[in-house]
Amino acid sequence: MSVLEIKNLTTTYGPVKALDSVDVAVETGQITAVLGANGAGKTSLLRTVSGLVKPTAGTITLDGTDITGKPTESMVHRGMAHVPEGRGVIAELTIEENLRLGMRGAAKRPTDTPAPVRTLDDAYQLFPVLGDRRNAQAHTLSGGERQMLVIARALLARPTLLLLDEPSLGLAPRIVAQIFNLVRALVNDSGLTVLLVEQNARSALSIAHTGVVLNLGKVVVTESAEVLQNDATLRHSYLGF
Amino acid sequence: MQHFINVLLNGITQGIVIAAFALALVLIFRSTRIVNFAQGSQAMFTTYIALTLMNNDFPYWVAFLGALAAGFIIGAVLERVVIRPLEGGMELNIVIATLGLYVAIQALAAILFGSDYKSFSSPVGVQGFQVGDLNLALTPTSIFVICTVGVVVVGLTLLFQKTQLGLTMRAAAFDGEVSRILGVRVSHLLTFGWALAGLVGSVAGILVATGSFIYPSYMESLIAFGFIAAVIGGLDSPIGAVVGGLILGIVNSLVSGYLAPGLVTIGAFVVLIAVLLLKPGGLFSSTQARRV
Amino acid sequence: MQRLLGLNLVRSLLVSLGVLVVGVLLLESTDAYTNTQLSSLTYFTIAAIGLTALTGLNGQISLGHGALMAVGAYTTALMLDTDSPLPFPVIALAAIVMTSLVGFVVGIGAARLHGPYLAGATLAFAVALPSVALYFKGTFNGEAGLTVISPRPPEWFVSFIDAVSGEFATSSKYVAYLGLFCLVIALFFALNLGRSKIGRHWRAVRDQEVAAEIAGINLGRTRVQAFVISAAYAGLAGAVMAMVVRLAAPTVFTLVLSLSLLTAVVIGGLGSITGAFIGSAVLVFLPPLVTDLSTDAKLSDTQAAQMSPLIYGIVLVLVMLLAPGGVMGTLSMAWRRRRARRQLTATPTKKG
Amino acid sequence: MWPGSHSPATRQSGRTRVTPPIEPDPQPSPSGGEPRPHDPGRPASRYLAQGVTVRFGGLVALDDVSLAVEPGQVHGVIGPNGAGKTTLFNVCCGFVKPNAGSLTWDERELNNLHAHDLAGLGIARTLQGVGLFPGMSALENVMTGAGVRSTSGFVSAAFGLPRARRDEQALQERAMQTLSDLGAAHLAPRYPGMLPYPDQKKVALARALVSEPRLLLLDEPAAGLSEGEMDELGDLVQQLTSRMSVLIVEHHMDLVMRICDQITVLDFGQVIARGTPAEVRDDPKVIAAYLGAEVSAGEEIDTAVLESHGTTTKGA
Amino acid sequence: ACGGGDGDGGGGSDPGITDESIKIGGHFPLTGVAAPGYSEIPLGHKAYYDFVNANGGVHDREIEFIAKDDGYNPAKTTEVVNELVLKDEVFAIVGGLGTPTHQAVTNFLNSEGVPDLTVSSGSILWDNPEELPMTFGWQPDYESEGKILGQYIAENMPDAKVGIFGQDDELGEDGAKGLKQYVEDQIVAEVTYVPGNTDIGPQIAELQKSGADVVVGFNVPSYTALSQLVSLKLNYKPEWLVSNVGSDAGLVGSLLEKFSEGAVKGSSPLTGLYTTAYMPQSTEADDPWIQLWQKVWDEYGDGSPLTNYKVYGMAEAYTIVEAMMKSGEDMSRESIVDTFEQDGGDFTGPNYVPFRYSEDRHAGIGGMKVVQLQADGTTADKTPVLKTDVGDAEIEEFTDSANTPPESGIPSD
Ligand SMILES: Nc1ncnc2c1ncn2[C@@H]1O[C@H](COP(=O)(O)OP(=O)(O)OP(=O)(O)O)[C@@H](O)[C@H]1O
Ligand SMILES: Nc1ncnc2c1ncn2[C@@H]1O[C@H](COP(=O)(O)OP(=O)(O)OP(=O)(O)O)[C@@H](O)[C@H]1O
Ligand SMILES: [Mg+2]
Ligand SMILES: [Mg+2]
Repeated sequence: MSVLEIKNLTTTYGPVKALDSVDVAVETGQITAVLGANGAGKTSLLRTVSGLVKPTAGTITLDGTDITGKPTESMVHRGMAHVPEGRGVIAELTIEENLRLGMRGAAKRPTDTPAPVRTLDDAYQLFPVLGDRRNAQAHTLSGGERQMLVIARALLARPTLLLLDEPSLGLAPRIVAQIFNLVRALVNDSGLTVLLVEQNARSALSIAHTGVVLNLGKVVVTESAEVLQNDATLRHSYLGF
Repeated sequence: MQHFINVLLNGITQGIVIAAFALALVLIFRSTRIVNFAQGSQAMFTTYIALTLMNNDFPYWVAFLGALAAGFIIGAVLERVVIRPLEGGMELNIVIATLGLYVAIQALAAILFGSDYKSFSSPVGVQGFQVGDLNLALTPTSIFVICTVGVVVVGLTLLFQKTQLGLTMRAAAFDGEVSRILGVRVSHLLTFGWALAGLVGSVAGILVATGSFIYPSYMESLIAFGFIAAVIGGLDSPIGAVVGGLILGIVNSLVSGYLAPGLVTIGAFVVLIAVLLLKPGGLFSSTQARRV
Repeated sequence: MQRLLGLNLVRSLLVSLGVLVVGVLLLESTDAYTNTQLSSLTYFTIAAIGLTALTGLNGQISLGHGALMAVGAYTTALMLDTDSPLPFPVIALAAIVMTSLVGFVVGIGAARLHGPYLAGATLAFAVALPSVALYFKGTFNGEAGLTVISPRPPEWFVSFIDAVSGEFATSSKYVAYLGLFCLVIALFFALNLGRSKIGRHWRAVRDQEVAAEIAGINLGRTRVQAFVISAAYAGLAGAVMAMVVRLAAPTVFTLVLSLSLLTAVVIGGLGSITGAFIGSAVLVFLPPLVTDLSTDAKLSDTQAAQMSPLIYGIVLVLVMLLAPGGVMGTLSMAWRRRRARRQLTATPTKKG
Repeated sequence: MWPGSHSPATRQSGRTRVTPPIEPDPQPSPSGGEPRPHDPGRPASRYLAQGVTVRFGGLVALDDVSLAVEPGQVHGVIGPNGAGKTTLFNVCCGFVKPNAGSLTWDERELNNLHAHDLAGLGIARTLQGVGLFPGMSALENVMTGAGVRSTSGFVSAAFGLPRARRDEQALQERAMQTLSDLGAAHLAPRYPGMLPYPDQKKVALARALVSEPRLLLLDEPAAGLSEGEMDELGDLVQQLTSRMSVLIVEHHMDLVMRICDQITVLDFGQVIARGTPAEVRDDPKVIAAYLGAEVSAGEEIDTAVLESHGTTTKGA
Repeated sequence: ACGGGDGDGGGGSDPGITDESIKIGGHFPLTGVAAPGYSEIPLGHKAYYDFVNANGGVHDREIEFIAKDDGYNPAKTTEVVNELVLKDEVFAIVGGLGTPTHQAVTNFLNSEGVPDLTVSSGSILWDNPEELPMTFGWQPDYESEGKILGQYIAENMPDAKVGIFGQDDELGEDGAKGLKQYVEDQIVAEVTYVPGNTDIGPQIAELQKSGADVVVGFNVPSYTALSQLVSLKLNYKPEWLVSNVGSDAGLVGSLLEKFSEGAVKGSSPLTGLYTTAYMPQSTEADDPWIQLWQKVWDEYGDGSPLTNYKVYGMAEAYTIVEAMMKSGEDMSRESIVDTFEQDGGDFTGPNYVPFRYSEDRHAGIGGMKVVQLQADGTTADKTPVLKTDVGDAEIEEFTDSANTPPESGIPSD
């Protein structure tokens, strides 16, 4: 069954069509990787799903409910968490305050959803540097440390659907691996569903179940990750490796 | 000795009123990152509402609460009708819009309530205390004013530092988009921020008026001083606003009492520049953001 | 020809001359009262151009330009207050230099400040400076201020006006012409600077200070430079204002003047010189217009007087709501949109 | 009154005090990397950072770090997040004043370096974001990068004198040339906000290159680029070495390993390894602190390795 | 009345005057900080002109009066006076209010040859026939008032320690200058306030510290109220003498009413305060002049109570109408100025002491009396009517009996 069904979705910025009749179905408990060149519309897709951008056409269904055009604020309570592109920390707040904001999302969620990151301590265990600096303002963090903060904050919301926009951006290879592992472990252990946007197609496909390739706002390929990884023609023409 | 004490006391009472007004400016700044020039006009208008209530034989306290309610509502309405559509555009545009409101509301008050002086009585008396031979420039009204501002500051500080609501308000002000992703109802909070500022502004308006008299432009001098105090305090922190207000009030009083009353505004300028040269973000600003 | 037009010098000269010609035509074709309004427009526009350079190009907010105008105006008043005053160009230059010096000092402080902190500091400057006139009564004559005897129109001017319109040149008219000349010169320099490397560096600092710094632009120095230039404009505007108002007094240079300048710059369209013209025109012509309309509508003088700020305030809010880019911003946006639409409709026909 | 620009000479005699050459400390000199053959067209300047220490409050972001960028080389700086790489960059270009340590360029010590002195010294840097000027066309953006080189001053600008015009024209031509060198000539009239991310990066790079620097500092230039674009970037950087040295911070190991001549590895603000890519890649300390097991196609991730390393905390 | 020298100055040739109408105007702060109080003065003018118009006008001409708002800002004064003179083409400017504001336009008015009559300010600047031949003051100058108050103190409170509380402009300065002529050695403190800054605590504290037991205030009414409030706060109870400008008993009293704790019920909070009067005040309901003003205001006012500001406006208007009447049917700008210079000294308005108008003086009312406010709100005379002038002019008793208003309420020609 698909948690998230995107049908015929079109999003425009003035004259620019960032998404053009996009259809994506995200299966429960799976990782769906959205790939594509720069400017393909990946970020726009995530932003439209979480309501930051209003689509011009199409529908988005979450758990059978139509959420098209619903306010972003309500998404957290529906079990969606979004890691935005480019380190969306609230720079003026402390690290702990950022995390506490993440926990608000969990407050209205059923407590029985399995989640490995439930408390601030869990988050600090995951990324110890955050614990060390918990009372520092987030703008003092390095680029990678901010990325960790954003990911931890999203997990604290105990989501059932996680939207990840380039989580590996600016992270050291070891941390990338750690995060990818963590995501996969979450999917396996607690039934989390993930919509993952990545530039690093190779790594993304290594943990994804399905790959969706966007080009100029259109879905050009929807295939299982295995097929995509193994089909050299597809890889070369769309993913450049 | 008596003179010094009285100049100081006078500075404190003046300062605390400036602080009350600066608090309202800080609240707006926290929620919208702009300076609301209409704040003084809003406060003036709600004070007229209070006066109208009092003239219709409502007791002071009812009028006070009435003005607070009116301030709250006016703040919310202005945010929804004027400020909201401008958000996301240039900050200067909002500033100019608040300048427009400042002028328009003042004119409206003159039309509705007349432009003559009206006295605004105090619930607790305006005669100074006497301690032995010492005549203190302190009246029951001053004490009432100081206590009221104290309550407001403590309340606001608790709200912002200790409550979830305060945290989400700050988050909404700093980064609307990220806050929305985290489930914060940003638009409601911004309206609430303006409403709360309107309420605090009304408090300032009434406190200035209490035991004195009002006319449509009676808050005018407070706009500049309130703004300067807020900047001295760092624009971001309620405590900063109070400290800024007190510093300004005391400096003004000392300059007036020991140098020349004509130098008051220059004194204020010098204090502000001195503070900003030491700390370009004001006294209570957090450290400068990392740039790269 | 193309090459000639490409030269900044030639382009700015043409525009400035155009404004001069239009200005003379306006002055000679309108009645004496409109003439005085036009002289107000000249000083207002000069100051607005200076402020639009500072705020529009360099991104610094100033709520203190009214006070800088005061420096220019007082300098002018003091220099005219002798039996044989120096010629106006010298006085204007002195006003510019004095104001630039003050602007330099303020600018050094301002260069470290940002947004609302800068606004607060300049606002404090605006309320503080008039007190200097109150304190040094001997020189500045306190609250009453210095009266300015407008210079007598020289012979050649009288005969020039006589030749143009066959009318007698009053000193008001002479002042209007002086204002116009100052405006044209101010415009000429503004056009050149805006299009030059200097203007580009100002915008760079406004847009992305870190990147500007890396590109070798000294942030502090550039900000001070912009502030000084802008102050020079305010000084010239103050000199003209002193002659138009015939007085330099603290009550002339209130905070309201500074705020009006900022308002003019924003409602005209931030960063645009044409916008500075339009915004100034709105501020000069709108209030009397509203008062007149209200009086025509049988309101009492007092009510009419109160209508003027009411309508003015509402207009400000409405302009911001309906035309957030100011007049010029909105026009150019509409034009760009129209062009884009035309391109969109043009493409299919090409294909077909 | 306000000279709008300065020749490099005035700039150096300005705020940056240039002291006579000092003998560089031999310690940080590279251990391996074969220096490229020296020919007259090649850059000859060496950038040295010695004993750089930076503290933020109680936190030691850099602890006695030294590094040498040899002429014409690409020098990589890698290390875990928060290791101090960006801070080191910021020291190198004057945004952060080190608590201790010295910088040497062109055999002269840079005292009290200010960021705006860089361009005059022949050093350019890109920002971790993109940092373009949104209110200017791409061409103007690039022209700004070379502004300090033009000599016409305030007066000629104010009067619109032909001299200023000539300068502007020359500048414009150079900016155009730099854009076309990067294959981005078509972007010239467009505004950054309307450009796709890789194009913005190109403009930013052109802005850095237009001043013809002899040292280029690149902070995470490949972030957000696809693999194909990353390859292009690598080629480009390698071409640049004929004209300048490059100091690069990057987390993409493929790129780093391919283009760097020398690599310095930071961890907790200290240099834990340095050498050629091959040396560094196999250094167990580097693997433990930074590389871990890289995720690659078809390969099962060795979670055990990761967990056993954990993420160590950092002394504050 | 005598016409201009040329004799051909027909009514039609000057701007603003036709066979049916005379257009006049003035500038007043109708909005802004100075509006409270002052904005009522043009209402008084208007009501009186309406009354005159309803009773046949001036030589069959209707008076059309335009009040323009200058917000007490000289830059705006210039604008609106330009508008009045150049666009509305008024015959004369009347009652222009404020020293810095009006100062901005005197040169213009004089060079344009526009009569600039009854300036609403007690500055001595308007008395300058050489350079400002068209400009005429109206109310007594502040210096003369200071002298009269000074003499009263010197004579009646010779041991008092005197403090001065003055506005930081010519009101405070000229007043103090006059005062010091008589009580220089009694003065123990002199403080000033800047209009707009309502924090006068330090100044009053300074007066208290100096031990002044008599304080003379040269200030506007709002600052009288403020100084009373601050004194109350400091338990400071000197004798107060306040210049006429600031002693509007009706206004100040109503402002203070609510704060006068423990005062005898119904008594004015200003009881005992000394001030001066140069014409009957609105509280003197029995005075024939006040009865006239009351009648005019009831008929042509806006229904609000009669205040001293409105009385002031009507009295100025009376002077204007009287001058117009006396200028005759073929009035011109030149002839009305002539009337002021020739007949101005004999104008028959409510002022106790005549105007000092003549060919070489353009100063207004030449004297006043010192009065004290009583508990019932009326005033008691403390001196006879005194006549004096600026500089070292003597203070003399003025014994001529006061004018009474004409039956019709309109001055005759
Ligand atoms: N706010 C915006 N206004 C106008 N155009 C936009 C905006 N955001 C994105 N676009 C345009 O929409 C298209 C899709 O952008 P999007 O950011 O979704 O791509 P992406 O696949 O996420 O790219 P990247 O890999 O660079 O993150 C691009 O052409 C981009 O320029
Ligand atoms: N202004 C500051 N105040 C406090 N701490 C700071 C400040 N700037 C940087 N730091 C800290 O110093 C350390 C080094 O930061 P730096 O940005 O140099 O790391 P980095 O190596 O660039 O990391 P990344 O790869 O994540 O970008 C980090 O722990 C960071 O949080
Ligand atoms: Mg993206
Ligand atoms: Mg970094």
